[in-house]
Amino acid sequence: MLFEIVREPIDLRTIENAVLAPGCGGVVSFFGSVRERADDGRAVEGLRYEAHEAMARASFREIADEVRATMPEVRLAIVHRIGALNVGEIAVAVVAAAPHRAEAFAAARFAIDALKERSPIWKQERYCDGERLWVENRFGEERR
Amino acid sequence: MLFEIVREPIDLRTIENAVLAPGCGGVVSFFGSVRERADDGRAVEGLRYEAHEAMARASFREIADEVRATMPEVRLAIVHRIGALNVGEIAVAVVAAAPHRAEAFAAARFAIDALKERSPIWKQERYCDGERLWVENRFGEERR
Amino acid sequence: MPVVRLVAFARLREVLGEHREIVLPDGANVGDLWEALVREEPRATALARGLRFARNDALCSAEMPLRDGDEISLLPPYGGG
Amino acid sequence: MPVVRLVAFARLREVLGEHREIVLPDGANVGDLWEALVREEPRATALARGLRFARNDALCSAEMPLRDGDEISLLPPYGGG
Repeated sequence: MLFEIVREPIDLRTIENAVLAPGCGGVVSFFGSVRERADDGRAVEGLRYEAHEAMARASFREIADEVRATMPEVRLAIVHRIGALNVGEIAVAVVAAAPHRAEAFAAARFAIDALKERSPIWKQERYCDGERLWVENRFGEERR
Repeated sequence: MLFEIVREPIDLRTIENAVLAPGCGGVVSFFGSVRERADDGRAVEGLRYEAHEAMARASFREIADEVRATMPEVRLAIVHRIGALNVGEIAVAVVAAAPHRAEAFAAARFAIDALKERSPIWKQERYCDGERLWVENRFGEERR
Repeated sequence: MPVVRLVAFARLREVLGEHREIVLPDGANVGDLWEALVREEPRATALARGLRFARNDALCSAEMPLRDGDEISLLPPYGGG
Repeated sequence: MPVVRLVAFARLREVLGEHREIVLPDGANVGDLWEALVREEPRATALARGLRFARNDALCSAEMPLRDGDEISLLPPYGGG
């Protein structure tokens, strides 16, 4: 179990190893990386993330507690990177390990959806034309 | 895009790299590994998989074609290992990359469910008590 | 008389062997092949549940006629993943 | 009179600065703090939509009374993931 805000590149294998257990045969990993184009098609140079770090980590633990309330065998890790990220770099990783795959899928999906809704993290898109824009998560409509 | 039956240990990073593309911001990986206990609780020493290799690869490509029919932007990889596997080793990996996470989750889930139902692959569980048993996938009821 | 190559997997491989060639009467189909195998090796009878057949790497029905040189695969219920 | 430490994020940080200390009248609450900030920096008015407050790392309402030494965070709509 691993709940972190990090400033360095995210290594998925380390995160997966943190949740693996001999009883967990199904592992679902989600990672979101910086796309070269924004939703409106504009060329992206990179992103900048910032977070209320203490509250963000607390929100990750709260999300994991909610998952375990309905699926006690799930082991979860949530890691978000902040600072400047280039196109192709990983911004967020969620890994869920469970004895059965249905729970691993459900837990990973719940965790990334909940993170976008309730974790105090902000994203600034930096476009190749020089503009910078704080982009909010919208709900009922997907961004990534 | 990568559709393989392999005899060597599966390296997830290689598979993820095969589907990553600059427009794909969301990646969902599923991997199934050998659990130390069978569903009935018996201690497992290892598994042995075999496959009709040509038909299994063809079934993976067919699954990917079906995914792309409804979600043309999804990039998919499906790799299954055969031969003898120890507890903790990865037997199967499915990686789906898409511009948005909903499609990546849906594609990965569809692919692993379809593989279990229609790919000609067989699993023999080898228990610590010396018994060996060919285990079938059951449907309507989950095994991993 | 067609000569077909038989390939069996998993439990069926253990009972029938992995590969063999079989000579069948003219006009025989895949189901006839299975009947011949069961006559020869009665332990295979118990393995008919969920059995699928493939001819030259494509699933086929028991009614598929056999042609000389066909490769027929016997596929018990799957367990991959 | 309570002295609180203000922490602003994203757009609000760009307008208000990252950290500052603010003295408020006795009995003031978090909403009063926001009103004082908007009077001082009218560009913040446009950023009220979706704004959330936290007091000492826990979300709180605008009615939360301020105490000396509180850290108040201004959280615009989230964009993580």
